[in-house]
Amino acid sequence: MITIEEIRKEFPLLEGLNQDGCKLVYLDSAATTQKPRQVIEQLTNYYTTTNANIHRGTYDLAEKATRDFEKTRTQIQQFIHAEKPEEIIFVSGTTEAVNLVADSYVEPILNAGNEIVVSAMEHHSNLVPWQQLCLRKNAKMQVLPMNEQGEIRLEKLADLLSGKTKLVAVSHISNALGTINPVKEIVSIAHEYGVPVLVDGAQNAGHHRTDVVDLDCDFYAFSGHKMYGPTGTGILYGKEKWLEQMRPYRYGGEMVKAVRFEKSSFKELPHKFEAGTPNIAGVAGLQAAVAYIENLGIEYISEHSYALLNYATEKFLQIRGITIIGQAASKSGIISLTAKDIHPHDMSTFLNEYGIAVRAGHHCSLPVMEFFKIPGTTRISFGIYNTTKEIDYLVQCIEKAIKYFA
Amino acid sequence: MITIEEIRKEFPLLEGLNQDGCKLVYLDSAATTQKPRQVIEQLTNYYTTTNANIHRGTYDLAEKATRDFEKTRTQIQQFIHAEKPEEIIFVSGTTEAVNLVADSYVEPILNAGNEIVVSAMEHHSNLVPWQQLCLRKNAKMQVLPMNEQGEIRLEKLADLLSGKTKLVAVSHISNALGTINPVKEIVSIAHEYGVPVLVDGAQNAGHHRTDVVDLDCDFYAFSGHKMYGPTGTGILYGKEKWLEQMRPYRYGGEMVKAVRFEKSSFKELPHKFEAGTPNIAGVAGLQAAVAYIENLGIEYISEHSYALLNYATEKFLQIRGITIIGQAASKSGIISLTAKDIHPHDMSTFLNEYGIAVRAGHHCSLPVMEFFKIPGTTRISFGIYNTTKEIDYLVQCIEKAIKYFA
Amino acid sequence: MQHLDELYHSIIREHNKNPLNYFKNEDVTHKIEAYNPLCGDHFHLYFDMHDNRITNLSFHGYGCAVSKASASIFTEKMNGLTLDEALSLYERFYACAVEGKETGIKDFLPFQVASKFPGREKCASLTWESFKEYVDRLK
Amino acid sequence: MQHLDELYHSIIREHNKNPLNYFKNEDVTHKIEAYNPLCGDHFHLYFDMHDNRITNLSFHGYGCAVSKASASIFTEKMNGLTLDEALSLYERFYACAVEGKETGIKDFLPFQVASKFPGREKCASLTWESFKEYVDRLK
Ligand SMILES: Cc1ncc(COP(=O)(O)O)c(C=O)c1O
Ligand SMILES: Cc1ncc(COP(=O)(O)O)c(C=O)c1O
Repeated sequence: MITIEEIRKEFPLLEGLNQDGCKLVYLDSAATTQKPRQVIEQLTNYYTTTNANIHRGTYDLAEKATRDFEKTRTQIQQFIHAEKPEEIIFVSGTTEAVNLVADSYVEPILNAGNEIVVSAMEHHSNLVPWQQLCLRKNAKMQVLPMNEQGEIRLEKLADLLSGKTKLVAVSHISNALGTINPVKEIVSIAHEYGVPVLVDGAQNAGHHRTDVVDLDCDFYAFSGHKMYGPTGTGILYGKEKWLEQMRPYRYGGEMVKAVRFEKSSFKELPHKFEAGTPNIAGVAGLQAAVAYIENLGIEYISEHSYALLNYATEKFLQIRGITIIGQAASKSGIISLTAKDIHPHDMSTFLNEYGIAVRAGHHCSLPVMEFFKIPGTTRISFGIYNTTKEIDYLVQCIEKAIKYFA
Repeated sequence: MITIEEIRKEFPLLEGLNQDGCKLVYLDSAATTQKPRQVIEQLTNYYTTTNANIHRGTYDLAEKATRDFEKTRTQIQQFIHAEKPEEIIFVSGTTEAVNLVADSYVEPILNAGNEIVVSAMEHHSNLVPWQQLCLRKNAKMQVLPMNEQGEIRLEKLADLLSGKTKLVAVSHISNALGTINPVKEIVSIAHEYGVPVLVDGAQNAGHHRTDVVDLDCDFYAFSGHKMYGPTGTGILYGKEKWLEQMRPYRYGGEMVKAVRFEKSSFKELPHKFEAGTPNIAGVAGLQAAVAYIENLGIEYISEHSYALLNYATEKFLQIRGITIIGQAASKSGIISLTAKDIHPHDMSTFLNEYGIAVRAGHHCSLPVMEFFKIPGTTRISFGIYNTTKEIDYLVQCIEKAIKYFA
Repeated sequence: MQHLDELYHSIIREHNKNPLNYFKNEDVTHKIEAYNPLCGDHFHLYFDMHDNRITNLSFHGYGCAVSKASASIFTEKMNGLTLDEALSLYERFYACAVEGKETGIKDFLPFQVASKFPGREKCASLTWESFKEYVDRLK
Repeated sequence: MQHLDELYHSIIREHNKNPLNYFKNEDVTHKIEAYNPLCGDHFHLYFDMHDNRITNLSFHGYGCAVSKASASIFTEKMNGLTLDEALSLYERFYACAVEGKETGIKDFLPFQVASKFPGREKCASLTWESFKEYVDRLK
C-alpha cells in the first residue's frame, strides 16, 4: 500500500518551501488541486516529442498526436463508464460544458413558459447559465430547495416537474457545503417525467467513483484542473441520443465536413462539438491525471477523502465558536465553517501567515450563503495529499485566530 | 546576433531524432508551431511553484497566480500595442475568439436583411461562424473577392458596404495562401461606412509586428499555439467601446458580481468575458512565448520568415511541374503548391518518409480550393527555427516525388 | 507574527471590536450603501448634510476587521467637515490605503499595510469609495 | 524506401497511372458519387444493374494514387457479380483494407498497407464504402 508520504512526494509544489522556509499546507483542493509529477512531466513530454496539430495530418508526428488525443477520449470514456467514446466531448472546463448544453441542447427547445430546475446549492457555473437563458426566453427557473443541513429536499422534486420542464441541473457534490447529492434518485424521478438531467460533477470526478451509466444522467460535466489535471481542460459527457440531435456549439475548423459560402455540413460526434484547435497538450496532461488516479485507485482516493472529512469534522466540533455550515449525512472532503464573528477573510489572512491555504468567501455560491444568512465561510477542502497532521496544525491555528480576534 | 543553430537548440522537439534516427524537418508551423524550452519550462515552473485558482484567493499562492495572470494580460496588451489591458480577453484560441464576437457583438445587432462581409480566403473559423449566424438570422454573408494571385480585390470592398453591413471579418494573413492582406486599408474603408472590422490574426501574431491601434481594427483574434505558445490559449482584443456594450459570452463563476436566483450582475471588463477557471498554466506559458518573441525581436522573426519565403519560392519556380497557389505581392512564410497531378496526400506521405512534415489538403479553407479549382495543396510553412538547408532538402525530395509518381 | 500585527494593528483590532458611531440612524438626510458582493461586506453609512457640512455620521453592517475599522474611522474623521474638506480627506486616505503613500495621518497608517495582503486590497477603502461615488453622483 | 514502396506497390502505381474502366458513362442504370471533402477526393461510379447483376462498371474523377487504384480495381472485380456476391467481396476488401486482415486476394494486398499510413486510413476504402452505403439504401 502506498503511504501518504510517498504520495506527497509526487507533488512538487507541496515539497517546496515558501518564502519563510515553511512547507505549504494546501487545503483548497476544491478550487483547484495540485498536480502530480506525472501530469507535469506529461506536458513536457508532449511538447518535446509529439507536438503537432491533430486531425488530417499526413505525417508521423500529427498521426501520433491525433492517436494520443483520441486514446485519451477512450480512456475518459472508460474512466466515467460511458458507453461510447463519441459521448466524450473535450471542453475547457465545467463552465464551458454547462454553457454548451445550455446553448446547444436547451436553447432550441426552451419556449416561453417552460421551466428549468436547479438545486439551491449550485455553483454559479451551473446556475447563471440557466438563469440567463430563462430570462432571455421568458422561461422560469425553479429552485429545488435544501434543508438546514444543506441537503436537497428530494421529496420536493416531483412537485417541480411537469410537461413544462426541459432540464434538471444539479451538482453531484456541492463545492460550498460538501454535500453529496442523491443524483441517481434525482435522475430517476426526473426521468419519470421525461426530463433529462445534467450533473455538474466538478467536485466528484477524480475524487469518487463516477459512473454515468449507473447514474443514468443525460449530461455530466467536469474540469481537469480539479482532478489533478491541467487547467484549460474539461469534459462534457452526453448521451449519444442527445448529442446527435444537438446543434454545434461553436463553428470553425475541425468540426465541419464540407464548406461552401452558402452552407456547411458538420462532422459526426464527437467532432461536431470540437471547433478549432483543442487544448492538445492539456488533454495529454489529463490523460496522465486519469492514469495517476486509476493507479492509486478511486476507492483509495475516496476513502482518504472520507477519512480526512471525519477526522477534521470531529476536531472542529470540539472548538467552541466554530459552526460547520452544511452538515449533510453524506459529505465529501469539503468543510465550510464560520468561527464566531471572525470574518472569513480575516481568518484566511491569519491562516495564510501560518502557511495554510484555505478559501474564504462565498465560493461562487452566493445563494447558498444567503440561505444560511451568512456573508461567507472559511472553506477547507482536501486532496489526496493531505494528512491528519495538517488538520491538527490547522485546528491549532484556528484556535489561535479565535484568541487573536477575541 | 543569435544564430539559427542557437535558436534551433531552444526547440527540444526539433533536436530529437525520429524512429529512423533522422531529425525532423518541420514545415507545418502554420498549423501549430513548435515550442521553445522557455515555454515548456514555464509550464513546469507554474505547476511546481505557483499553481492555485485565481481571483479572490486570500493566500500567497493564489495571490501570486492572480498577479502573474494579470501581468500577462498587460504584457499582451503591450505586445499588440493595445491601449488598455481591459481590452485583452483570454480565450482558448482564434476559433473561440471569433465565435465570441459572433455571439456577443454581432448576434444582438444583426437583423434580417443585414449583411456581414468576409473575404474569399477565410479559414473556416472566420467563415462558418458568420455563415451560420447569417443563416439563422436571415442575414446575408457577402464575399469580398480575390484575384488569381490570391489577393483581395480591395477596390470591390466599398461596393459591398452599406448601412446594412454590421461587420467585416478578414484574415490578416491567409493560412492557405500566405497572402498578407491590406488590413489597415480595409479597416479604413469599412470605417468610412461606419462598419467595424474583425481581423483574424492567427497567422500574423508572433510572426510579424501586430499593432491594433495602428490598424485601428475593432477586434483582433489570435491563438497562442501558433506563436510558440501553449495549446488551449488565445486572445481576443476588442476596442473598449465595443466590449463594454457587449453582453457576456458564457455565464459562470468569476464573471459575476452578485447572484440571486432571480437575476445576476456582471463584472467589469475584462472579467465579464472570462467565465470559469481559465487556462491559467497555459497563460503562464503564453507569457513565456511572448517574452521569447520579444527577446528575439519581432523584426528579426519577420525578416527570417521573408527570407525563407523568398529562398523557397525561387527554388520552387525552378522545378518543372510545380505550381505555386497564391502569388500575392505581399506574402508571409507560407507556400501552397501543387506538383503535376500528384495528389497532395501522396506528396505529403512521400515527404513524410523522408522525415519532412508538411500539410496536405484544403487547410480549413475549402472555398479557396474551389476558387483555384483544385482539391487541395501541399503546404509548406516556416517557423523561426527553419533553415535554407531544410528547404534545399525539401526541394530535393519533392523532385524525387515527381519522379517517383511519374 | 509581526507581519500579522502590522495588518491587525491595535488600531484596527480596537475599532473592529469597539467600532465608533456604530448604530443605525434612519433619521438623517443621507444614507449610503457600501457593498462588496465578492466578500460579503455590507455596510450602511448615515449622515446629515446641511449647507455642505457633514455631521451625525454613523454606520452599521457587516464586514471584516479591516473594513469595519475603516468605516469606524471614517465616521470619526469626517464629522463636521465640509464636502470639499471631506473629499480632500478621501484623497489622503486613498493615497495611503490604495497607493500606499505616507500621509502623516496616524490613524490611516494601519490601512497602508492592508492593501499589501493577498486579496485584501479593497477592505480598507470600501466605505470611503462608496462615499466618493455617492458624492460624485450628487454633483 | 521499402516502406514507401509497400504503400505505392507497383499495382497501385500502375492502376493510378493507367486506371481501368476510367470513363464517364451516363448511360447506365446507376450512378454513385464518392466524395471525401477532407482530402478532396471525388469520384463518380457508373454501372448497370439488371436482375441483381452488376455490369458495365466504370469510374471517373479525382483522387490520390491509393483511392484511384482502389476505384480502378473495384470496377474490375465487381464486374458481372450479383449484388450478394458484390457485398461479400466488399466484406473481404473491408477486412483487408480497413481491418488489415489477410484475404488471399492478391490485388487487395497493397491496400492492407495503406491504412497504416498517417492520415491515409480512408483512401483505399472510399469507393467501396460509397458503394456499400448506396446499396444499403437501395434495400
Ligand atoms: C487564419 C486562421 N484563422 C483561424 C485559425 C483557427 O485557429 P485555432 O484552431 O487555433 O482556433 C487558424 C488556424 O488553423 C488560421 O490559420
Ligand atoms: C461544483 C462546481 N461546479 C462548477 C465549477 C466551475 O468549474 P470551472 O471553473 O473549472 O469551469 C466548480 C469549480 O469552481 C465547482 O466546484
